[in-house]
Amino acid sequence: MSSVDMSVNIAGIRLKNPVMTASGTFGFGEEYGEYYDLNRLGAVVVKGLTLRPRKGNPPPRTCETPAGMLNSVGLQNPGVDFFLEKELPRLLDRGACVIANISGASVDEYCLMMEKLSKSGVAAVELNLSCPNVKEGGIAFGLKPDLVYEVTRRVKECGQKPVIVKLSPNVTDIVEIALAAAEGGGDAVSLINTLLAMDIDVWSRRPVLGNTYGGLSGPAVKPVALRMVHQVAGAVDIPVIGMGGILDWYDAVQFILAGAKAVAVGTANFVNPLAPVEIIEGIERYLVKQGFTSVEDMVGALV
Amino acid sequence: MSSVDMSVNIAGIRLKNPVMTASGTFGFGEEYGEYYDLNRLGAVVVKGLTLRPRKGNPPPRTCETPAGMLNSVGLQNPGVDFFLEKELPRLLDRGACVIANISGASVDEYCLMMEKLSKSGVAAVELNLSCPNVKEGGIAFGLKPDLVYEVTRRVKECGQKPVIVKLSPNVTDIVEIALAAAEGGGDAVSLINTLLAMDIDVWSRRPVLGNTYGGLSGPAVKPVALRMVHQVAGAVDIPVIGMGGILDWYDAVQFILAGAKAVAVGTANFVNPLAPVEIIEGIERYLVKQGFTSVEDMVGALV
Amino acid sequence: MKEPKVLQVIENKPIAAGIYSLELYHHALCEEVLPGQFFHIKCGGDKFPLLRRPISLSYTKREKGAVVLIYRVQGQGTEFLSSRRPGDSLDVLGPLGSGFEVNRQYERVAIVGGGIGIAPLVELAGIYGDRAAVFAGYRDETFLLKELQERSADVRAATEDGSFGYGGFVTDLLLQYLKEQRTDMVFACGPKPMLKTVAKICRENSVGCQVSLEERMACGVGACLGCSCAVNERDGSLQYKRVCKDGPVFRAEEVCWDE
Amino acid sequence: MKEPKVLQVIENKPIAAGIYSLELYHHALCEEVLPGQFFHIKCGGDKFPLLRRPISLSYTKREKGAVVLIYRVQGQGTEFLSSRRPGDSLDVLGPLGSGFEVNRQYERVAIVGGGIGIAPLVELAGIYGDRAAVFAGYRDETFLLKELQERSADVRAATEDGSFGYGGFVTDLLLQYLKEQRTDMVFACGPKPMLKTVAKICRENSVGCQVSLEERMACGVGACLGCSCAVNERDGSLQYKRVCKDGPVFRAEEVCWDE
Ligand SMILES: Cc1cc2nc3c(=O)[nH]c(=O)nc-3n(C[C@H](O)[C@H](O)[C@H](O)COP(=O)(O)OP(=O)(O)OC[C@H]3O[C@@H](n4cnc5c(N)ncnc54)[C@H](O)[C@@H]3O)c2cc1C
Ligand SMILES: Cc1cc2nc3c(=O)[nH]c(=O)nc-3n(C[C@H](O)[C@H](O)[C@H](O)COP(=O)(O)OP(=O)(O)OC[C@H]3O[C@@H](n4cnc5c(N)ncnc54)[C@H](O)[C@@H]3O)c2cc1C
Ligand SMILES: Cc1cc2nc3c(=O)[nH]c(=O)nc-3n(C[C@H](O)[C@H](O)[C@H](O)COP(=O)(O)O)c2cc1C
Ligand SMILES: Cc1cc2nc3c(=O)[nH]c(=O)nc-3n(C[C@H](O)[C@H](O)[C@H](O)COP(=O)(O)O)c2cc1C
Ligand code: FES
Ligand code: FES
Repeated sequence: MSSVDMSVNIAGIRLKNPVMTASGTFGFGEEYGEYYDLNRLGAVVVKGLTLRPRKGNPPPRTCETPAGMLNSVGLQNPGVDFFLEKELPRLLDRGACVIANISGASVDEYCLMMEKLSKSGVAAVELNLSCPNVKEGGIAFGLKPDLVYEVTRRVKECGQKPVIVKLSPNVTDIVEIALAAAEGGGDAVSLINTLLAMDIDVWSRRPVLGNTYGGLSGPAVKPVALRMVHQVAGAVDIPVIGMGGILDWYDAVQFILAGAKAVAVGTANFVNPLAPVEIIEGIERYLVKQGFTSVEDMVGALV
Repeated sequence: MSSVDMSVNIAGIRLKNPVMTASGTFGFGEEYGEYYDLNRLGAVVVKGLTLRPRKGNPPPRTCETPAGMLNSVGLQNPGVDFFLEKELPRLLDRGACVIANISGASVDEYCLMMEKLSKSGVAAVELNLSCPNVKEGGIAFGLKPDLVYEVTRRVKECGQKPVIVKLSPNVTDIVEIALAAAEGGGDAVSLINTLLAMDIDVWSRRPVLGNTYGGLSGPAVKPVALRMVHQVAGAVDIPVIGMGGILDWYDAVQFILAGAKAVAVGTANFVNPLAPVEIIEGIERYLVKQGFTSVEDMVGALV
Repeated sequence: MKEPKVLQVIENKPIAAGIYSLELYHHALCEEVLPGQFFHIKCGGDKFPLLRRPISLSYTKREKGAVVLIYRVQGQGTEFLSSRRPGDSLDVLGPLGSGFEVNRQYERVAIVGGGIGIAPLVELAGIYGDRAAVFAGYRDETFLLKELQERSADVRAATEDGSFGYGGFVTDLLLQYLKEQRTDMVFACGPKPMLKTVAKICRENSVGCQVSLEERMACGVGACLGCSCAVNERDGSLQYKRVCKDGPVFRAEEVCWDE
Repeated sequence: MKEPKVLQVIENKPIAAGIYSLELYHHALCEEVLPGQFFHIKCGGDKFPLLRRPISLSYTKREKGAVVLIYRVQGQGTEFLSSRRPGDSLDVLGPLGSGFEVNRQYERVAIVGGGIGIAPLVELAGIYGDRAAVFAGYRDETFLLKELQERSADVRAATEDGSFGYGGFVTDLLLQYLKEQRTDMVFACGPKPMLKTVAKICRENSVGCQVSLEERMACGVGACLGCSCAVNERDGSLQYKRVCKDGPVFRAEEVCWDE
């Protein structure tokens, strides 16, 4: 079947195919690495890292919603040093192309993490800007274009790795934010992160999540994600990585047609651990059927 | 069963119960009025009106998405004059409490409509601010706090009817917008309108909607709507009308617990024409079971 | 007052590849429903699929008090339908829509169906009986031919692959027929390109034509304005009408075919 | 490599009001699974319900190569489960989680289950046999008593409404027992308040205790960090562990009961 070229060039790195995992839904690859070889993936985007280890939010941290789920994990992670020492070597040994996802409480924290990661074997760094910026009184970096510009520019100065800026969908104008990321020197943008949401149990009369609010992901958000990817891909010159509710190859192809050069699979892992590899195969079949010779030809190919 | 007081006071009007229909999902009450007496509802919010008749967007105008739907009706309506002459008298004859939903392309258009409606039997006017403001270069009124403030203030000056400001969820900070509505003199806020979204058919490689983008509604958006209602109810002093994905009484109760004094039923009408009346009954049963004596006691009653 | 009806499945069986015949029991409905009307059916659980699916009446079985719906399995909704077994029930709105305008004075009518669009024409064929020439176009496998032949002596089939009847488009047969036979009205249902050709043929041969259109629907009752199709107004302007309420049957002249 | 398994339903029948016994066929699984482990089951179509549902092993039937799961119908997912018929298949991940730490040297253990929490303890009861005193607490209707009695001679039931056995909480029975009988380990599963009481009783009587916890899960395999429970670290700090991977069985001492 491999008469089609599945590889894509993103932010200066060549991925063997356009399918990655979405940060936070794949841990450090250990669990799902028991289901298939991690080197079959375009890239593994690891759990969001912070400068120091974080405990995360109180339980319950997940709940199901119509065609979606909420999570309020709260960036529980062992910290970037532990990652570099223990997790990354294991991932690289398995031949995975690894992208580190980082969250900082200040621009300096982002820079410090970039410096550390620069000296490692990660292929790229993804900036999660949904984290509250402590210096700006708690507003998330990703919600203001000038903050997005600033953090991107500064991080680019601190290291050599390609930078993917991950956009929050909780904004009035996603294009403005994406443009700021591009202007700041971002090598690619990825979207969408989760939509801020909530669920309530009417019998206990309490929010279901221990943290009250959480992030909505899964098929429910796909139409919003597709729209944002379509808008952003039409506005920026850097590559777009699309995600949000991709369960199967059909969904993935929709994102690529909307203009995404690569896609990330998140919540779907929880439903079907084999989802990413099945999606790779499905995209390939679609390309053959539709007469495309490479996946890059299909990017943004709406008629 | 009626040992509980189901009535609520919103924007100076007394509704016999907290359940209304969501604008645009109920036409002018003619169709669903064949399924039950319209005077059983707290209020009927009619299809969005504009100053002049509008044809609306090219088809297809709807499509189904996971636990939701898109619509791009594009405000097709016969205009406010036709409404006042033909539709409103019919509705009032049936004993319905009628709320007019209006959209303008400029502040003046909103005012003109308010003037006309002021002299009529409508109980209140709901401002749909998702319409692009032609004078502001096409940006929707509802996306900027200063525009929301301005249009609310001006409309309040133009007529005596209570004003409900309907908020778009496609914003970074819904609280800021709600506060602007309150400051402008709005008597209540209603939320959420639809999330801007898109669907793509991978075989035709075309957007499914004739208009490319449309509004996402239905259960898929409920967690986002609940979060916004909870945020807004915690921040403004005027009543909040909650909507977005309410299919049954459970969903409605969630919104009331989150702080909504009334709820609106939209997409659910399409699934089950009897949804609004079944929801009224279900809320009443819940109140009795939980030992509340009135629905107003339950508003915001999270523990 | 109207209400959603809970109908019992009497029978639900495949009649061709991917095409099912669904028989539902409801005496009153069976008396009330008109050819060209449709039902709006909840196809699945609570929230997924969310919206109802429109399926036309194919024909009634008055002696049994049953309505028969013929549907093609297309996606989630019709997939669910096909899993229903006798004794199961379905939540149905309808009959909805305007139906065909039936004039019993017509001496000769032509009925033209393409693919699954043949299904909504069977009841109509029964009304006109031998006064109707029925044209049924298929890609390859035929279905409903027996039901049509029971209603009209003049049933002509076309298959695109030539495996049965005339090899080619059913509209070729219609064109031929209209040239030879004075006809009072043409009734058509099928894919849009076919309907467009039928409309053109009728216009050129000065025969009245009614077409049954499809559009994606939400409410099915006229409340949401989601199922619009463009029609030409007398004043030359374009207007959107509701397929579910103003249609699904429209006069071919009013339909704006280039939208 | 691991993979999702497609398991055939052998039997699926109610054993009490709203409680079902589901027998699934899988020879290898039956050899592999440990008491306290669970399966993560796709309960429904593609997108709704979306997430899998965790259900523990209740017991194995090695001669048939079957695993038996006992579940209470709670919502959409378990509702779907209860509609599965013999011959249907289920998409299952597992066995997952750590299971109970089984020490075959123990001379006397107590096994304490509350409500549906009795189900995950049946296989364990089989391992300790007559060395186990089994305490089964119910609100009213009893279930699984026969299965427990087949495994241990000492099964004591409590009902909150007093309709069967001891009238009151099952933890009263445990307390009584621990006072009279030297016990090496207590294994418990049930609602959190019950587990908290069991933990307290064990601490006060200096008996080791393992509890099986529940938490809302997404992945079920340890990747999402969604199912955390708070545990006390040696240094006195609080840490979140994954119920699905680090548990569901935890030592009672490490669980932070006040969270
Ligand atoms: C008035 C009317 C009468 C119809 N009568 C029949 C009939 O008698 N027999 C039959 O087989 N089909 C009929 N159809 C088409 C039928 O409604 C669709 O095939 C069906 O809705 C597909 O649903 P699905 O979930 O299986 O497919 P999906 O493709 O999964 O549907 C996704 C969405 O698209 C909509 N949709 C998909 N195809 C169509 C279509 N062709 N027309 C309208 N909406 C569509 C669905 O309603 C749904 O909202 C009719 C359509 C209309 C509008
Ligand atoms: C490790 C583990 C083992 C379990 N073993 C059993 C068992 O052997 N028998 C049994 O009857 N039940 C067991 N449960 C509980 C069972 O998972 C829930 O009852 C079930 O998920 C409810 O799903 P639902 O769709 O029917 O209910 P809903 O209430 O509609 O579920 C909504 C969401 O909440 C989650 N949820 C609801 N209740 C629970 C719960 N108690 N624990 C965790 N998540 C929950 C569901 O997984 C789902 O994501 C176990 C739970 C865990 C964590
Ligand atoms: C449990 C969970 C944890 C997540 N953690 C992170 C994270 O640490 N960093 C991040 O950038 N995004 C995180 N996300 C967001 C996902 O990477 C992704 O953007 C989002 O879930 C949308 O994709 P999906 O619908 O395919 O899941 C998380 C999502 C989930 C469901
Ligand atoms: C078909 C359709 C048409 C709508 N038209 C309008 C409108 O004219 N004016 C308006 O303010 N909101 C309109 N809405 C938004 C609804 O009033 C409501 O805010 C939204 O659908 C969320 O509620 P729901 O999920 O219950 O449908 C429309 C929604 C739908 C689905
Ligand atoms: S489907 Fe709602 S108006 Fe036709
Ligand atoms: S459910 Fe994902 S880590 Fe436990």
